[in-house]
Amino acid sequence: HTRSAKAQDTFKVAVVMPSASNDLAFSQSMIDALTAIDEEMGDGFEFVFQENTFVVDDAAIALREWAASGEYSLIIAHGSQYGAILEELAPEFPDVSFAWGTDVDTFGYDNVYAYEAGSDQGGFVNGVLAALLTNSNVIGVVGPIEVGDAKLYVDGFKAGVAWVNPEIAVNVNYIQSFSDVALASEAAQAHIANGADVMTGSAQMVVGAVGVAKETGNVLWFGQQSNQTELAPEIVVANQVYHWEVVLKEIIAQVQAGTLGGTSYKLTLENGGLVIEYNEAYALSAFDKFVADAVIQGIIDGTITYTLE
Amino acid sequence: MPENLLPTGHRRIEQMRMQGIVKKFPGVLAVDHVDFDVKAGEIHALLGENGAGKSTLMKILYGLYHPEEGHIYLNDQSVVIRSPNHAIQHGIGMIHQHFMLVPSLTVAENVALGLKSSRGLILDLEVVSKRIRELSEIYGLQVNPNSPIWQLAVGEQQRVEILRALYRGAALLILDEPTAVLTPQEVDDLFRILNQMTADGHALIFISHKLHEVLAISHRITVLRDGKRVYSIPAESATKEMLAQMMVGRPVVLRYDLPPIEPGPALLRLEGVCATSDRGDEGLKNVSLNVHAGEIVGVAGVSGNGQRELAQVIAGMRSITAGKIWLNNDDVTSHSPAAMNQHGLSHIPEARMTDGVIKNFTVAENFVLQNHGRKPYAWGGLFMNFRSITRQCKTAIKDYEIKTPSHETPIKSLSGGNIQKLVLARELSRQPRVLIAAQPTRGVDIGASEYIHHRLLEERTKGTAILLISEDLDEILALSDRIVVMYEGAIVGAVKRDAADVRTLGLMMAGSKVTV
Amino acid sequence: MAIIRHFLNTSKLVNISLNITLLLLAVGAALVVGSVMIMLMDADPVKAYQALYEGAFGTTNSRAETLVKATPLLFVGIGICVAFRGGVINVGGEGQMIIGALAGVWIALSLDTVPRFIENVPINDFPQITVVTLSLLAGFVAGALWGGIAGVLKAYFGVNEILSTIMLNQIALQLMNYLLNGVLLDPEQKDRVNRIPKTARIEEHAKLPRIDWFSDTPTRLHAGLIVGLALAVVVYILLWRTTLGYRIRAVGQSDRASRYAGINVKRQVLYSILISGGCAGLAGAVQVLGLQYRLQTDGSAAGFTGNAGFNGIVAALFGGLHPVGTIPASVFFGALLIGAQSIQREVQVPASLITTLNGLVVIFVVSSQIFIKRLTKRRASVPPQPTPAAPKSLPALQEEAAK
Amino acid sequence: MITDILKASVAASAIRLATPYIFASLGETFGQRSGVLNLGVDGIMLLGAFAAYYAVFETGNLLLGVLAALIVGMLLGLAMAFISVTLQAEQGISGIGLYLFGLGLSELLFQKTVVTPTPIDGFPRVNLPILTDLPVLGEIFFHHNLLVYVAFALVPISAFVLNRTTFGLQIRAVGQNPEAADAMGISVARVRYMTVTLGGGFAGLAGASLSIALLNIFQSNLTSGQGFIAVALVYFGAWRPYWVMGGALLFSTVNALQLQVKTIENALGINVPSEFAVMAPYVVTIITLIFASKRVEQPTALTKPFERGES
Ligand SMILES: Nc1ncnc2c1ncn2[C@@H]1O[C@H](COP(=O)(O)OP(=O)(O)OP(=O)(O)O)[C@@H](O)[C@H]1O
Ligand SMILES: Nc1ncnc2c1ncn2[C@@H]1O[C@H](COP(=O)(O)OP(=O)(O)OP(=O)(O)O)[C@@H](O)[C@H]1O
Ligand SMILES: [Mg+2]
Ligand SMILES: [Mg+2]
Repeated sequence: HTRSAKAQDTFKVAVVMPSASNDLAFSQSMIDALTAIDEEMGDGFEFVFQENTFVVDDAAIALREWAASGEYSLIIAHGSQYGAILEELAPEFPDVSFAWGTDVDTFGYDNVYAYEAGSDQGGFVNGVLAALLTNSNVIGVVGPIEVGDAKLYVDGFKAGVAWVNPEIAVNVNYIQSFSDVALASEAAQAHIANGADVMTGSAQMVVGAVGVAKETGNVLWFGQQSNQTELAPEIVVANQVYHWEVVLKEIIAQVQAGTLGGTSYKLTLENGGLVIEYNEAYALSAFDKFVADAVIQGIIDGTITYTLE
Repeated sequence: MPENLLPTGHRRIEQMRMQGIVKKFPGVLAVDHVDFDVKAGEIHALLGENGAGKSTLMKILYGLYHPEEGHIYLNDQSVVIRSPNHAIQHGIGMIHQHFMLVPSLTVAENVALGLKSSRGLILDLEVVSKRIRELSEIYGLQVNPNSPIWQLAVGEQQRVEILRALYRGAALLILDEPTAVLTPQEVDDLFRILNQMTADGHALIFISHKLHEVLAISHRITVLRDGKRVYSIPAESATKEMLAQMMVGRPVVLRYDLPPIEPGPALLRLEGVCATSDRGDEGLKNVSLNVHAGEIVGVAGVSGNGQRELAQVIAGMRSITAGKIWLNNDDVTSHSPAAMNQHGLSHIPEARMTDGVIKNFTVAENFVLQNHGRKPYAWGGLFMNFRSITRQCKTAIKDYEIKTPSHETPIKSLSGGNIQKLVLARELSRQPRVLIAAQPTRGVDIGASEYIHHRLLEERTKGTAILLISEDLDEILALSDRIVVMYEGAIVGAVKRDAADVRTLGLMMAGSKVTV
Repeated sequence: MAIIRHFLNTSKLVNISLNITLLLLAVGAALVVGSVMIMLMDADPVKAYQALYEGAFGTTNSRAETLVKATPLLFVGIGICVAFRGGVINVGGEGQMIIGALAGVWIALSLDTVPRFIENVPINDFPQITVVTLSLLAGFVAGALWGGIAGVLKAYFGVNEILSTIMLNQIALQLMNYLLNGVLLDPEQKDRVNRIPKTARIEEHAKLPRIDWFSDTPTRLHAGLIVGLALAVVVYILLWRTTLGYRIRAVGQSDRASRYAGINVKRQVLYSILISGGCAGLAGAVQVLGLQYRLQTDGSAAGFTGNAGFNGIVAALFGGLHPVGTIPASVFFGALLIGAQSIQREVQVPASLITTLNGLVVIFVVSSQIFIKRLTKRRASVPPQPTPAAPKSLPALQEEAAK
Repeated sequence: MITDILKASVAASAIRLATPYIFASLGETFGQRSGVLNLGVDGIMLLGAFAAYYAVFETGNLLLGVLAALIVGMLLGLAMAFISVTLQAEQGISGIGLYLFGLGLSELLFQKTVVTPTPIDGFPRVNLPILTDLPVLGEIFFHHNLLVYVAFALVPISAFVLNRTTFGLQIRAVGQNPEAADAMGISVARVRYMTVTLGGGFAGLAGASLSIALLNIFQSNLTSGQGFIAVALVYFGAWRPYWVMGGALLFSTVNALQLQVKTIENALGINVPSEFAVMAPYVVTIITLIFASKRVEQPTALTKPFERGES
């Protein structure tokens, strides 16, 4: 199998991902993207995936098998924890194209693409809206571990809040787990007990937090990574949703053109990889919506800048 | 009351017959076509060496084991006894040779165990305790219904077992080596009870290794050997010697004469030793004691009067609260067991099965329990030297006539008698200067007992200082140069061999100060 | 039947092969149940189990991966043999692996940055053997100490080890997350906002060499396996040929008898869990030096350990708590885990089905042990002793009785 | 003022967090008291959680949900009993097997039926006449849903059953000396079957308390290992229901505080790394036990299968 040969017949993609393909968060965002592409390209496209591969070393096995099989035009390691593996694997299969994220590092290999989400941007927008909507001037954030995509989003969110009103307290709670729903929900309870009336969070365990917000009724929620509106239509204001298909399409095009890697991509509001999806059911005041859209535009054309701590 | 009822209101068992009973265990024909029967108002004794099949036969009658062949008839009706529960329903009770009590539970709870409660699902311990008190009144068995079993001495636990059986109003009662742990007085009490029960119309089966007891209490005697019934005889026409011969297959010496020995220096010395017991009370009260080279000092006493604590204190297994201990004139007060071993102490522990050996270890491994780290059993204290372990162990097996398939057999599948021989072999092979022998022949058949006694006497002539702790007065009287009696943790009297007699000792053991 | 027993009494070989047959039967049964579920997922069981076999043994690479998966199970399992033989239920393998990995990678990395004490020796010229040995040693020691905490708690404070080790697993995890996001963080990541919690990559001279002499296609099989095999033998000798092993086993069997024998029970308890923890620590260090070349966390313990800390227990018990028996057991279990994933890849059934399947296999296999027990029990018991002739004097005595 | 609110909310949060542990640990206590270690609690919790969730998801009937969890839990307990009592399987491993089975199957069924996490209406807060409106006490004790109260009610009940009933006596006897119990005509197997099955039911309820009372949602690995902590807490509580509850409350209180620390530290201006905050409950539990340092003998027969003639 040569590169050119691959380029013609159906474009086959294999993905390994850390959590369940229906986690309403990181992993699902990738599945949604691939499904979208599949619908577009139809027969020209196929994908297989291995989900729940939270054991990092297990991903190595999958990636290796796929690479060795030579059947796949693109092999994706969807999770920053898989970087070390690709770093070892890629050089062994120089004519197989890999992509991984979220990170920027291609290790200087010409068969590795890196992709990341500028989730701080959507975080900033969510933050601005949150700041406009809070009455108590206390905002709660529930995060998993203080690194990677989650940290980027949270820092962006804080910046957004501060941009509106530095006085507002943003209480961030990293519960050191992606799966502990019970702890996430109690973290939310704690925020509310401390007066928070707006909350957000990142990763799949936040469903617990959303539940709490929903129960209390008067606490608003901002979604992240995928659209969480259906979890609590009454209180979700807006979600930052990842559309990996934007970068994936570019990567696919590149591979089909014969370039196997070397570039690093980023989802942004500008390239449409990041989209703020409002909850239609929530009555967002015209003014707030106007400000939000303005901020989005500002970030896109660079008139609004901010620094992350 | 109607003819066929016992005072307890339960139905009598006029007659129980076991016919052609066969029980195989892997590799062992434990019971081999045995006929056995007992009538109401009768005590039928069952004799035999360790492993002869007595317990097994009885466990079959109690529904614990199921026979390969044979039938059981109660009042001439064939019955199949599926489980202990079933046996109890048929009015069969059993007092097991290895106690069947739950240590963490109280006496009352142990008695109530498995019984219907007068309050349905909810325990009625008060009711049970009350009834227990009544029974202990009637039969003169003192126990406190509320004390947990683990706090009781072996003898007291035995009483609980008996009480429980009485409580359940068994019509046929099996007693598997019930006297092994009792003092003469206790034995007399027991016999009084047993006679009372037979008079009431109970049927009793009595297992013991002590021939004089068997002769004293039973109406009929049956002897088992290697699972076969070799002999059945009315008690009055039997004698000790002939029974002994029946069991062992050779004449057995039942009395020893000690060659007079000039006792050497005191190798073991205790001065004002005090210690707390498991019960948390004063286990030892200011005990002072000397044992000289070439001397056997017997410690007599009702079980639970500090003998256990005494042995443990000397062995370094129990810390002392006051006093001093010397081995060979070295002050070894509150030394570790290891240190005591170093100072030439050997100890045959009371609880052979739990302290003396490691059940799942092989005979050979058990043989080097203390010395596994020393020459010749180890190189540089690091690596085991199995060749020499095997060699030494095999010699011991031969010298001490230990019945075992090989030195690699897990010791748990040896009979208690043989386990005890191994412990003895191990302890003596360490050439002790001082030897503590606690209950050395409890539950061991006369053949083995005789053997063990001879070995102890040999040690005596070798000049070892021997402390013999036993609840078997005959044993004490047979072997000791001097006898001290313990009561409530204190030594209440000391008697020279020739001055000693069962009656006075018995009185001292009961607490009354007697000076001889 | 009688014949079988006869053999069981005499030949161990038959016994072992029986063991294996039974194992396969049990696995078979589990897979049959599993195939029903696979069909409910409207997938083809036959294809699935082909994938399982192929994934575990089909190619050179898959065989290698099976061994790679088995390696940490082997290390942990060997340690479990010591702990359980010593009467200590060590369920702290996860934590001990993590701590071992932290120590191992820390030494491996810092040996690049130590100041030169010998003149004209370029820093990275530490010989590989030195660096690897030191790093592995560090892993062992660290794991041992971490286990030692539970040991001290049990021996001297009467804190049950199941409780303490479960808790210590969580503590170790948080410690790792903290260090990988702090002092051990890859310098390249330090100034990134969305930094990934991972250490720097270890140098060539700190890597466990790959084993590639058996095939031309490169695999991930590494020298850790050989270390593990060696360790199995060493620990076997330790347990059954040394006085320390004797004492550990004695205490595990009966602390009362051990105390009577003058053995310091508390110390043996401590030793057994120290060794056990050390083996788990080694497992952690080996994973880093042999496979991943840097330590990285996704916030969960399993992310790094792959649950080897628990699966190692299963392997050890399948291996009869015997270090050498643990070798095939680990390979078997490793193969299962590898094969299961390939089912998911090839047949695209949900990962959860695979987890379920693993559970079933474990349950079926462990349940099948009883049959082995039943049959081998006969070997333990006492052979028949010949009945000596009835006593000569019997007739005489009977006459006497008759009078 | 702010501080009392904190205290109240922390206490309330602790009570909520403790609920699943209390269910699961009490159940495990029964099993262990009779000599059976069930390490599969977490697996049973997960399947119980799903069963309850699914029942409510389909019917909206909460009691049906509880029933489903109870039944599923007891069935799994029964299976565990069969494996560990009848088949005499090594209890440690079979527990791990059961855990994997529950972890996998619960998620599998979820993916086949509900697909994505969907909130349901779980047990509402029970409003008690005056009590609920009491200033601080009200928030701490009377702001909870039914299952929370059930969990705490089960503590004295369990203690009573273990210590004051014939069944309890049989359980204790079987766990301490099966031979003796057997000789007294008690069926060791029967008792163990009952305790382990009961324990399974409790574990099922523990799961339900998460999925239809506290979180009102299901997700893969919803328990995230709580079942193992529950087992640890049984040791902490030395097989006594009240002490087990104490352990659960201690653990949960520190956990609740830990979450607060993160939020009030801004006020205080100090900085506790969240890793250490999260560590706290585990550390405190161990340390407490060091100082409690009660050397309670565990049930002698724990993890030991019983067979007549074994010696
Ligand atoms: N549970 C068992 N498993 C295997 N063999 C057994 C078992 N119980 C007894 N045996 C065998 O049956 C034979 C008879 O044992 P039994 O307990 O009846 O002897 P015994 O007469 O009671 O001995 P002792 O006088 O020491 O009580 C023994 O030799 C032993 O080998
Ligand atoms: N599980 C077993 N396997 C093999 N033999 C056994 C087993 N249990 C008991 N035995 C045998 O049963 C016989 C009697 O058992 P028991 O426990 O009564 O020993 P014992 O000789 O009565 O001890 P003691 O002398 O203390 O009364 C012994 O010969 C022992 O070997
Ligand atoms: Mg017997
Ligand atoms: Mg006996």
